[in-house]
Amino acid sequence: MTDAISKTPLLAVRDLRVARQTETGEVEIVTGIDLTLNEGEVLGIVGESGCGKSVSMLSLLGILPPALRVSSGSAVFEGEDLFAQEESRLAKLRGSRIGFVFQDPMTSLNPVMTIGAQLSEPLRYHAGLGRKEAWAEAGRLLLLVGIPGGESRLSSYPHQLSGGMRQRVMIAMSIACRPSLLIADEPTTALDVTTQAQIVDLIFDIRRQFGLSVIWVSHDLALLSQIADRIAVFYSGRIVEEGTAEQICSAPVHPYTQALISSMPVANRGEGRRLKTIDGLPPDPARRPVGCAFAPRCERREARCLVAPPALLPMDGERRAACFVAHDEARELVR
Amino acid sequence: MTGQSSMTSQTEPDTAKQAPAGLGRDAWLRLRRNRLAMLGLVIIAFYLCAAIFGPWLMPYDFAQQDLAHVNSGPSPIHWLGTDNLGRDLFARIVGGARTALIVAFFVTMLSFSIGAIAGAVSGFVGGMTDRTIMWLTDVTMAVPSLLLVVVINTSLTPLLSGWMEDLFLKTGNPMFRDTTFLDLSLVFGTIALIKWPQYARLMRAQVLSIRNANYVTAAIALGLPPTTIIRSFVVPNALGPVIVAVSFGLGTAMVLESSFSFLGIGVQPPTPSWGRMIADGMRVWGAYPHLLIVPALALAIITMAFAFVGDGLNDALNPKGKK
Amino acid sequence: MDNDFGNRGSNGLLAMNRRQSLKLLGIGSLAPLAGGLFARQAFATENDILRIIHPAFSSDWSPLRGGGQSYRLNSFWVAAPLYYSGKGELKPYIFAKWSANADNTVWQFEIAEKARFSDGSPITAADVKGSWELAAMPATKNQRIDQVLSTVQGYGPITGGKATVLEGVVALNDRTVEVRLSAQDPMFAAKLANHLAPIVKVSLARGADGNEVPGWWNPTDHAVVVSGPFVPVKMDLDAGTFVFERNANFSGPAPSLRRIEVQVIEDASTATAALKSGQFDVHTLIQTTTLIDDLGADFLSGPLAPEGDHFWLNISRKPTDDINVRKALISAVDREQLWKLTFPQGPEVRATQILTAVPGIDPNFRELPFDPDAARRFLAQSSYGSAAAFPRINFVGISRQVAEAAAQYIAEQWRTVLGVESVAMKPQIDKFEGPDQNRVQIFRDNVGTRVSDSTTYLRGIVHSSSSNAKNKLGGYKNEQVDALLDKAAILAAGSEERLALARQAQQLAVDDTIYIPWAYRNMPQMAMPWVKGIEKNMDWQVSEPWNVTVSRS
Amino acid sequence: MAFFILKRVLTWIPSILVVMFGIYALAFYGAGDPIKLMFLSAPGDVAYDPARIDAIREVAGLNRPFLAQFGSYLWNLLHGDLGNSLVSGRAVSSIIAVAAPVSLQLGLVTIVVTALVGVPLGMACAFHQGRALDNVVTSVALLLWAVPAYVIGPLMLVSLIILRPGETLPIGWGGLTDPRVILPVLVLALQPIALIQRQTRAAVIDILSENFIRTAIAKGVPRFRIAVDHVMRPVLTPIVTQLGIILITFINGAIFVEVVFGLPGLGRLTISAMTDSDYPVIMALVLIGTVAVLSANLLVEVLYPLLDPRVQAR
Repeated sequence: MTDAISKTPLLAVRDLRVARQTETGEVEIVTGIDLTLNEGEVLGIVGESGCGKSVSMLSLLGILPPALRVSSGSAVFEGEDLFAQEESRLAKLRGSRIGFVFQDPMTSLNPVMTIGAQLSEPLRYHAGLGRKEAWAEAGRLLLLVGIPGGESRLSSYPHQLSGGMRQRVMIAMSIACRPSLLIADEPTTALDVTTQAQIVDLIFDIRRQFGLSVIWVSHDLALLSQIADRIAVFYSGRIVEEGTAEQICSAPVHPYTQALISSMPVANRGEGRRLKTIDGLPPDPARRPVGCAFAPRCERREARCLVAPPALLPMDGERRAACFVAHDEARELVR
Repeated sequence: MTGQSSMTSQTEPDTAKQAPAGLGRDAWLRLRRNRLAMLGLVIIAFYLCAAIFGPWLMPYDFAQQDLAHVNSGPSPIHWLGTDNLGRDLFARIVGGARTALIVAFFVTMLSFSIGAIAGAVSGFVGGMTDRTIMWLTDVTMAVPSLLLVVVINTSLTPLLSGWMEDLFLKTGNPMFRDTTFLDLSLVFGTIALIKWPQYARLMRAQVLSIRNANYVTAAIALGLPPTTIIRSFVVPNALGPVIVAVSFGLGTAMVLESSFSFLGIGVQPPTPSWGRMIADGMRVWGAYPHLLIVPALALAIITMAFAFVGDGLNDALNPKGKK
Repeated sequence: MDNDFGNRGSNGLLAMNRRQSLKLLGIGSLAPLAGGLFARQAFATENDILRIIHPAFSSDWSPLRGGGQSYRLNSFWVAAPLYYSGKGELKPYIFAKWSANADNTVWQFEIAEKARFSDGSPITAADVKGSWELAAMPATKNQRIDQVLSTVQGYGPITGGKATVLEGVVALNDRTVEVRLSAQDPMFAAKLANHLAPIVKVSLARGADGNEVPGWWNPTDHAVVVSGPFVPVKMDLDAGTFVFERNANFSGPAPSLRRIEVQVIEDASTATAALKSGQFDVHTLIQTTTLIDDLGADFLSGPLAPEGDHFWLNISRKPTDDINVRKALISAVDREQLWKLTFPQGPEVRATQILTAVPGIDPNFRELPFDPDAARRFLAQSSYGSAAAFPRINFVGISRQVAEAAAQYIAEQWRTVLGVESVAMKPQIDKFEGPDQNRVQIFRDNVGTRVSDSTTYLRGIVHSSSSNAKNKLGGYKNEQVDALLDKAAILAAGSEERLALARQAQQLAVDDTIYIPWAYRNMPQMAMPWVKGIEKNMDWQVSEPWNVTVSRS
Repeated sequence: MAFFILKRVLTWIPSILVVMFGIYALAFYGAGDPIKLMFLSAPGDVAYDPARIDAIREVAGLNRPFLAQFGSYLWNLLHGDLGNSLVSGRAVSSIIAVAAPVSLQLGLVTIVVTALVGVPLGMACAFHQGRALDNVVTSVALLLWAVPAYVIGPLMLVSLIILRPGETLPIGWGGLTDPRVILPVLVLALQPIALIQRQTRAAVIDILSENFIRTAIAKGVPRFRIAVDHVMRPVLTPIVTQLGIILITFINGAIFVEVVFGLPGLGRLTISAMTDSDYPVIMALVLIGTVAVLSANLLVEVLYPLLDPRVQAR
């Protein structure tokens, strides 16, 4: 996995900022994100609700809700800056080079179109297949994602399938044109536990088969620790810590990551122990504190934390963190 | 929570912090941001003030005839001009506003109470009662409304007017010979007859959906008393669609009243009604266009205002994505 | 998500959709409009076609109806026994000569030698007798047949549905009709000078049961034979278009028009605009308060007609059963103002007495003057004392805009002078209080005569046997009035004594305060200036339709 | 399906019977005697003679008690006989046979025009939500919705006469190929267009916020195809459910429009039957109107499963 670093990254996001238009002016909800995804890598993104992780992903495809816009930054994917592309070019990339799996398979499929018609769409618009060829290919795709019956299920409507089946259809749709990047935005959240495991397995099967790179957004750090190569932790529109899955899970340096991990129910941690919770709520993007956004909730808060936000600085190896205390500790360690 | 819903909570920072009782405030905040709806509210408030206080503030009574100025255009004495009997058009428009708003208000109240009771009974009791009431709504809604109104009005006016007069002769109460009272009660009755099924169906649907809603089941499971359940859960949740329906209903009731009075059914002169004023204006519009334009505009503006508010309420009470 | 989808890309979709929707809009609206442009027709400028606007879709055009909207066109296509010219002279038509015995109970009429139906067959005495019988039979629903035939022997049985033969009418031979009357009637011949009982071809119009054949007058599925100067050739009741063409066999003077086209346009504004633009020449009856502004005074010009439009007070209803209330109600209304307000530019003339446009008008007529103080005094003297005890006062017949204005002016005067608060108005007479009309106090209605005679005029209005006295006046009966009119009725037409008796009866009746006079009618031509010879008579008919000419430039 | 429709149609019978009984009773007891009306509504010197009027009533068969008349009316109705007009004596069925096709054609064209103009307008507005096009179109639609047809109709007619003197007046009926049909259809369609535009706009805005639209964009479906494949069809469902309401709007509007433009349809027949208290005709109109509305509702029920596969077809 470490050998991937030397290659040109598949996706390089630099200083991504997303702003929301409000009556009183613009509010930044993503405040400068740097991300790198190497080919064949699985990047996990974790964070609380509203931390800007989904918005960042949507912005890559240019499908932000109208009130939101990318205010600055670049996202170089396969050599082109996604934010500088025309809509028509983006439309070509979407679904062909970048696949996207959304969290809610119940509502993400058009209820009045057959599965086949919906599966055929990317094939027809990107691969240029005719109606019949697309239909046949769609049948093969269904088999590929483990829906028995294949072509015979194509004329079903979404409501005739279970949640797990629908998510399989979503996956089939996103990989129909053999993209190089798959963005999975909490693909298992809405599913029950056994189905979750099946879907995770399915995505990894497919990743192996096609050599996909994956960005997996989740709030479930435990899940990410098992499937991701690297993990980026989001808090209030920023990355607060980033590193390999092992680094993040076993030796987190940022107090927020630490708190996240200690709030995780882990089977072998022993019974009867109360889980730790993080007091307080994440800040309102419009009223972020001047200093570190996590400072108000931080147990290791110091005076400087309230003055200016810490930068995301490299720590040991691939790890980066944004915390004055952690920086000091790292420096001490080096010294 | 998910990325999607997180955006909702960011859009509405207040929502998360509001207690359930804040639903109304929350909706009001959303409504206040809707400029058209606010414009509509301002217009309605203006009309309302005009209808309530106008007749006292006007220098003229709507029936008063200034025979020195007949069919005159707008002038300092008569701001909007006068009609063929020298009556001040402004005073008549204001008087018409009173008629229209009285009709809108009472008709909606009447048809809503009939409809709400019928619908609630239908929804709660179910079975044969439900089927009978729903069948009645079907039957009422199947008859073309204008036809129904004309038949009812031509046939009931004589009977009702006779009864009222007998009542006057017996009691001496001048209310029973008041023509406006008679006309208005007929208009209320007939329009309410057309409109109650809509409310009944809405109410029934609300009752059914709430009866099966999880939060009500939960409340029952918690052993909350029925009155609390109704006050805290059923009413606030049923209120949204009902308020929207009523606000649209107010507008359509007014339009109905004016089309009936255009046809000569409804409030009789000299009590002013916009529909009748439009009908009179139509006949002379070539020579005195203001007699047509002014009442037509008065009607159009308030109708639009009600539609704006209805739309705004719809958006405010049923925000998109609030599933 | 609180709103719709991706903002960055939405422009592409929008542009596409705008183009698409514009295209759709364009096809939707422009194509038919373009079609309309090409279909544009220049309208005929021929001067032998008369284009008439008719205001109502009447479904019954039977010329035997004796009324209705379609009545106003009758003289174009059916001939009457006699007719009044526009100047009020009695003229021969189907009947060339007429005479009566000494006491005016038996009349003989001779049919003109060349009188022909449009199929060339001669008009016979049997046709005359049959036409009158048809008009009198209940199934025909003739509205005014009693004005023509009520004194004929056997009228009662036939009009009551008990007989199919009018025994007082006898065909002496093919060309001579003898009429036997049950009472002396010096005016009988004059009563025939209208289209209330016109002459039709009985073999066509009368079925085996003696009743009228439904739709015999409609040329849609068979040729129609008529007696008038024009023949209906096309009659689309549903579309409201009717076409008449010149009757080649017409026995009178040859008509100068070749064709008459009738189009129904109900909306008065549209009709006014259509007349103004020159697309039509004549209207059968249009009444708006701005007509003179719109079409000029000439449009409504015409001779004064023996017809008045008034507000009749019902003497058997509360509170108008009290003569002092009636006096109060009348004195409170400024009749001069009432007329000025409703007919500021004419053509109606302010009314005082009942009689107008007939011989025998009373120069010394006295009416109750406008006097608010007197009105209040009358009210105080009445059994009611004040208007607070009045039941609602109901006006009916408030069917036109001017009538509405008049009624509202009257109501406002009563409100300010007498404190009458509750007045209701309804357009139709029977739509008010049910079939018995037992609560209506004021009837707005026009009254008149088709005979140029003051006694006949008054007998139809204030004589206790008249429909007006029985119904609208609530059974009004003044023995003296009845006696005077009965006495006058058998005197020679036009005699001074007859006129004097009528004047006396009128004053007596008016002193009973039974009406609020409003306006005398004229017979408006309702024709654009380029139409000549379209003068109308007391019967609302173009008196000499063969003289109508059109000279569009 | 055929069985379902038949079953549905059979359930109409009691509804129709109740409606007809009610209307007949109202007309019989309240609207007044059509014969008296015929005389009393005529101005001036009519021969209002009770004996004569009774004779006429007897000829017309109107002197029997209410139930006898209603009974024989129903009996005749069962045999397909709608009776004769009291005013003209023509068979009501033949009157209807002339009027119904006019209204039907007018209605169909109006619905087509409404759909062709209203749906794209509503969609365009939804896509432009909050921008100039949306604001202008939505306000104009509201205005049209707010100004009644009885004002717009005559105004258009008169402006046409003023603007294009010499044009044949668009009054009367010459079938759908006759250009005279344009103006009435336009006037008649205005309010339904406004209605549909609002409905479509609201429905599209709703649908655009659905997740499946985001999915479609994310898989790179071109915008135009999204509008056609993903938006149009779900939008049809709420619109089709409004068919009944649109039909009623149309029936009410047609009454004014047909009178103004002199179209020999059912609307104009309604007005003339009303003023004449011609109740055989009124009854026939009520029957037709009721059946039309019921059929529209049935049509919606039949179409619904076709439009939305989630609804089970019966």
